Amino acid sequence: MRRTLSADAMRLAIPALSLTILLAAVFWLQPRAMSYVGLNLLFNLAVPIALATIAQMLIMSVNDLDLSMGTFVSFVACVTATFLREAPLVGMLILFGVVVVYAGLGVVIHLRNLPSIVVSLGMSFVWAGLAVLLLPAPGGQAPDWVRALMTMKPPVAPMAIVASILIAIVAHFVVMRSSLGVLIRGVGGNQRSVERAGWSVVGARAAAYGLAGVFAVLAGVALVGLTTSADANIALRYTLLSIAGVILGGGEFIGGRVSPIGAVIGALTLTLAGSFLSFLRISPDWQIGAQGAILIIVLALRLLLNRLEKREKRR
Amino acid sequence: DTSGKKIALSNNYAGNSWRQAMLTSWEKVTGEAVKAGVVAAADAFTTAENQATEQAAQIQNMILQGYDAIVLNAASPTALNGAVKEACDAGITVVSFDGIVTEPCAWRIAVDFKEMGRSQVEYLSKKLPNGGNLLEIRGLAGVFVDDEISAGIHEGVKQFPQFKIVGSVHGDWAQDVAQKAVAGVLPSLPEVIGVVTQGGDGYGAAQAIAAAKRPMPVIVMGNREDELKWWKEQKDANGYETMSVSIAPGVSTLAFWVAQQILDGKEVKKDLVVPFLRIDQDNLEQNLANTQAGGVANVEYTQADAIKVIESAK
Amino acid sequence: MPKAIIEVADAKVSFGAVKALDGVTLAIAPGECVGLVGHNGAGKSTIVSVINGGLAPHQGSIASDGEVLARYGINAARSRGVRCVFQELSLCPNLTVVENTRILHRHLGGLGWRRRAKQVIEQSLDAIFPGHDINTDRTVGDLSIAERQMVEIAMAFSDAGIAPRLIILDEPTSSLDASLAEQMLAHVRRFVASGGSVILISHILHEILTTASRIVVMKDGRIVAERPAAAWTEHGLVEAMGSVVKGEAHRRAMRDLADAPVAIEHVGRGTPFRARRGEIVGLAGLAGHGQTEMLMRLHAASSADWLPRRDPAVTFVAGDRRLNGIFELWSILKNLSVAALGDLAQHGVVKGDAEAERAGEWKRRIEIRTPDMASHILSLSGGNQQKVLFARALSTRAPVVLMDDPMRGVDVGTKQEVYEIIRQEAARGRTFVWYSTEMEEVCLCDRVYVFREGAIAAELQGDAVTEENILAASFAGLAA
Amino acid sequence: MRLLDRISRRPWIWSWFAAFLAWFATIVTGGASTLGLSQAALTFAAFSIIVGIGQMFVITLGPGNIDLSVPSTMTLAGTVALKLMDVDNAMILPGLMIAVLIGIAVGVFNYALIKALRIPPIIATLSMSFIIQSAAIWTNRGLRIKPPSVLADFTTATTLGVPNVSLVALVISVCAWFLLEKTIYGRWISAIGQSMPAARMAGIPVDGTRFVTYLFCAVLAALAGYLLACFSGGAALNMGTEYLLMSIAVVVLGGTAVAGGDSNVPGIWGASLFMFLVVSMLNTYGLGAGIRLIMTGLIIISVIMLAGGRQPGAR
Ligand SMILES: Nc1ncnc2c1ncn2[C@@H]1O[C@H](COP(=O)(O)OP(=O)(O)OP(=O)(O)O)[C@@H](O)[C@H]1O
Ligand SMILES: Nc1ncnc2c1ncn2[C@@H]1O[C@H](COP(=O)(O)OP(=O)(O)OP(=O)(O)O)[C@@H](O)[C@H]1O
Ligand SMILES: [Mg+2]
Ligand SMILES: [Mg+2]
Repeated sequence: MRRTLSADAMRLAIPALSLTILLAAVFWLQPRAMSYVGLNLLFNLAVPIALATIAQMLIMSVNDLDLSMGTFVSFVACVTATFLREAPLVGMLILFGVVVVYAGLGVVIHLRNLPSIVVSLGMSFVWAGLAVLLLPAPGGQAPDWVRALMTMKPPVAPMAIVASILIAIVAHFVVMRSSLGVLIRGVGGNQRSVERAGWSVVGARAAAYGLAGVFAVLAGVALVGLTTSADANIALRYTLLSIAGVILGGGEFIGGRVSPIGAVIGALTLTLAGSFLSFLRISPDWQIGAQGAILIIVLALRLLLNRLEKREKRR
Repeated sequence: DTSGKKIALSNNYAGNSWRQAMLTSWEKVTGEAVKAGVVAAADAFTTAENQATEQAAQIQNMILQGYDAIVLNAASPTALNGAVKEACDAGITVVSFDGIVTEPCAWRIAVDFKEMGRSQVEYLSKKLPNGGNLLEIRGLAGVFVDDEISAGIHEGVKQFPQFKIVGSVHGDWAQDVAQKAVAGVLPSLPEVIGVVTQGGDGYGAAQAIAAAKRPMPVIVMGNREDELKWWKEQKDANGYETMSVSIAPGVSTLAFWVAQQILDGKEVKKDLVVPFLRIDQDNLEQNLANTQAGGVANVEYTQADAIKVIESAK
Repeated sequence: MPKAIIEVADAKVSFGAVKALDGVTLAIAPGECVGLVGHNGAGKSTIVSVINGGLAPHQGSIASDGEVLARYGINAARSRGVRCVFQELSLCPNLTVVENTRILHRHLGGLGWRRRAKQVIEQSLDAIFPGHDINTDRTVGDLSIAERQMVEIAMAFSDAGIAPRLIILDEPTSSLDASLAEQMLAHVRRFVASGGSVILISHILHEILTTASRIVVMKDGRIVAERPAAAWTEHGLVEAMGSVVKGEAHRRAMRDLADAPVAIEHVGRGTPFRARRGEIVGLAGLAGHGQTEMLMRLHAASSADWLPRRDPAVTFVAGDRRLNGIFELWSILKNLSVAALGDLAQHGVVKGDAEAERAGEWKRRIEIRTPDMASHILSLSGGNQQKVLFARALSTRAPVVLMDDPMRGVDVGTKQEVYEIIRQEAARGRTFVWYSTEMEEVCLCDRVYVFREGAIAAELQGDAVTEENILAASFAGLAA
Repeated sequence: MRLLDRISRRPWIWSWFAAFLAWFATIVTGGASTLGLSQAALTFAAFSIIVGIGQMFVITLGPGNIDLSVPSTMTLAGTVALKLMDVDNAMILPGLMIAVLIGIAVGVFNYALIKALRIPPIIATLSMSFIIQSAAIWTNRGLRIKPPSVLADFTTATTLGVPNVSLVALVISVCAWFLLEKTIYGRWISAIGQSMPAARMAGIPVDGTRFVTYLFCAVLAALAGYLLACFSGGAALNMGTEYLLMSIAVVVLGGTAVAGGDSNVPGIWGASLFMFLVVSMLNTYGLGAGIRLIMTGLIIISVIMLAGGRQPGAR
């Protein structure tokens, strides 16, 4: 038997390597980052991104795409900074309700055979509108327990790292190890065969969307915990960031090929790439462009590592 | 003595002429200051997208980089509070301007946006004492500045009840968006005698109204060169009268000097106010001449100006 | 006689104007293997779908163990031990073999399911294909097509709580080489001997004749003949299916092609590959030993990726039609014409009438069973889809035709016609490079390269092209 | 009845229907002037149509294919062209040339990233868009230069009551329709969109076709930027922003399959008109931003619900 790295392991090895390289570069540019506080500053804003990325990954694992991730997280942030603080019960109820709405979207998309891109595009307007209604101007305040949670200082490793690892483990267990995860990915891989085995594909899709809703809600709550207050546009960027994170982490748009650990690493990489650039001090005109360049470099790195891996395999 | 100190500018957006003018002024004024040895460095940083989260990360990086002061034009008055608090805790002076932050440990150089909105209606009440219908062009929904100016305008309308706002559209502070939104509502609006704006959208509104072949109402301008030029053309052709008001992009340089003064150990009040820059019928030509083609009417500040502002706040 | 496991009475199914099933009555008793044969589009897959619970017949009834079932569906079928191997890949390519097992067995859940699923599938694989080397933790997409088919077969026979009683095999051996196919058929015989039932669908008649206990022939949605296997001969079967009986497939007269110019070649590891003008070159060997890769390489080397070629150098007939054959959104017509658009267009604009004419010509020539070439490609039965792919390739002007086991699912009658067309085209100077898992087809070639472990291991020519020689070359070295 | 049934199968009919409803409602209940509203709708829809057609070609290439560099390409083409023309009527043609050249350059770079570095199109074009945006900032730092008078007059004028820009859009649409429906190129992109491996094996020059498509999309975006800058009296750095979501929305609302392989030109018109009219309608009713956003979203979802649930394979 030929010895080969399993596809899953490869899917992971490459993002992990690019993260390591980038981290080394950051440490070299800014040795101060190599500390408990430094690591926390580098990574704490990656936590909500990682959660949103996992949510996007769940949707992508059933061959769909969610263009409303950013506005949804913004909306959740607004709810967290208002209702969840002032009337925790109502806040919880709302958050529970929107998770149900997410699951419902999965059902509708499946039953009516709708393109998820359009439905989520429409929903992005709806979430944005609700957020603007809730907070016409920025404001609100994070519930104390959320703030406390996000600014916790655990021993050994900073909160940002602990949280990222926790998210990766939980998501890995749910998506890669549990029966439900297998079913969801099965729908992404070959819907017909899942149907032929007697499963309810609607149920699987609803579960995927519902789970995505849960992770996205967590992203919004975590974000408010970090920023202390919310506004209606706070997380618009998360739509593209989450998609980029999944791809960086080795996921694919169709076919149910995803990797939760990779997705978390992808989110960390994206965050780190931004920091790397600020440490480089580029002319203001080209700072925006440099963000594009770094994305390209990281992905090109992926290609390079992929090539090396292949050569290794051939030998 | 601040010659060893490093100051950073944290900017959340570079996508319009106002922000570009702001960055240019910063570069010009701080460049000279660095050359003169007043401070060791004054670097400008812009995020790729106009997002509070990204700016928060940027501020955190500045903490790591060891800056002594951060001058900040914030994407959100509240969403950066977490990062600003972290900076303060690390002993960094934070001075916010234009887009200010509410975190108490930071300094604020604010413009009274509410007053800016109210004064537009006040001006119209003098020009059009009989009142009439107004069209309001707003900025980006959910953003602090938009909410403030709009609140001021509505306050003004309450104060001068002869005016009535018959239409309100969001122009996102972008001229093409404003043009599109105005063109969309115009067909269903009654006669409009005045347009109240937030800056950067007056010319778009004028074009949409001209395209619909309606009588030109009094459009309050926002200090952009193209707006002033259009106003001048109209003025020469038919004596068109209006006013123009906005915050000067050079306020970034004021914030720079304030930060420098704080680092120098001066006692500075947490809340400072700068006047907005207003252009009227009589000083139009003069202002137009001083404005770069395609740019924004601007004022840059010196160290002396900053000291004056600080003193007067005491 | 014991009660039938499944009994379908007078089932009728139609898709629009097409009567896929026109009153079919079929009962499967425990302990028998029913062979189901028929031309492409006869309705075999459709009756399979009915028995499997995936398709409710528009008329007719289904009974099981003597009771008539009003509500019969996938889950009812599965709980009665009905399992199915579909010919098209019906595993999830992104999941591992173990995870696919989990999907198939709904009751395998709970803590530690991975271990249990692994046990279940490995037991079954070991029983059917002793000596296989499939790692069940590998992702299915990484397996070769033959390995995937093996997994699917093992999956159907596996037992995780509900024992399989009736297993439907819809062309299970189409991607397996002779030795694997024999292993599978042996297992079917064992399974039937121990009281299980099997429905075996295949276009390879000797498989049916040697394995089935009863053979049912379908034609145009009806059962036209039904007899114990011992009462059938290959000849009789072909006749019953309505195909014109031709003589045994035979190699054409030996031609001396040594002087013909080389049409395509590839020099790599092992013996270099070379095909001459007008030659039919076979690629043989055990499945998954690099034959398809060789075809892909030949195709990539002589086709353009950036600019269209005025004169195409090669054309390709896909075997894995879902993956690299058909365009699912298109009509039959567009699917057929896509490779030859250059000839059917003027200044880049496609001439509609020329296209329709060309398509009509091939519909007649290769007998594509459809009322209308403008209907959807997926409305064709699997074999007919394959014919469209054939017509697509042959209708180009390319001098070299690469074929990747192209007869998968094609019925006997059509095969003979296609062989004839290939012969004619070769005589006119076309070169064919033909990978096949069926020995009979390999033996039709002028020259054969036998593959082992990704490289050419032997070259056989003329009278040396025999089953024994090919098998010997395939296994040489492995035994050592 | 049969006719109605046939028509309701057309994927584009629903966007037209929705556009008509919004138009009708604005006029009847909002009291808008018919001519004024129609002209405004045609004018502003024209820009969405031009970018939308480019985006449609790219989306037809299959899942994952999308061009996010559209807005920044518009900006760069607009700013550079206006700077070059510098209010001089004699420079109109060179200005157009430079805009097209910019489009070509962007297309080349986009496809180079996708092909040579194997970067998924979403990320490749996103990265590219940052770089282009920087280039736009660098070239003239956001100064607004007026267009030459002839061009300004042309873009704002009407011919026989029909806005000139919409006539330009019509010409482009007819060309696009012809390309898609009648030519080999149209067949090729549809084939690639359904299955890239199958297209390769059918002898289609896959890379060439995809390259031309990305080129085409970028050139159309550049052209739209050029026209928009002239129409609105000068290029602004943020002028393309809203065309990012817009270009995707009009394509998918217009009935083009998100999964690729099936495109639809008339639908783009319906969807573009609809997207403008629905905002006008809600603006006319004087609703607040929040409600307006929610309504827009719900209307988009309703349209897709009506249009969805088509049986596959209607072609
Ligand atoms: N979904 C469908 N829509 C329209 N026609 C269909 C559909 N499915 C099957 N048919 C038609 O029904 C008939 C029977 O098809 P079926 O797949 O059962 O044939 P088959 O005997 O399995 O043929 P093969 O040997 O090629 O697999 C064919 O004429 C086919 O074209
Ligand atoms: N997406 C689809 N839409 C309509 N009909 C379909 C679709 N997929 C499959 N079919 C039809 O369902 C029937 C059975 O499917 P499938 O081709 O997978 O099984 P099969 O007959 O065992 O394969 P083969 O015919 O290659 O032996 C076929 O007649 C096919 O035409
Ligand atoms: Mg079949
Ligand atoms: Mg079949």
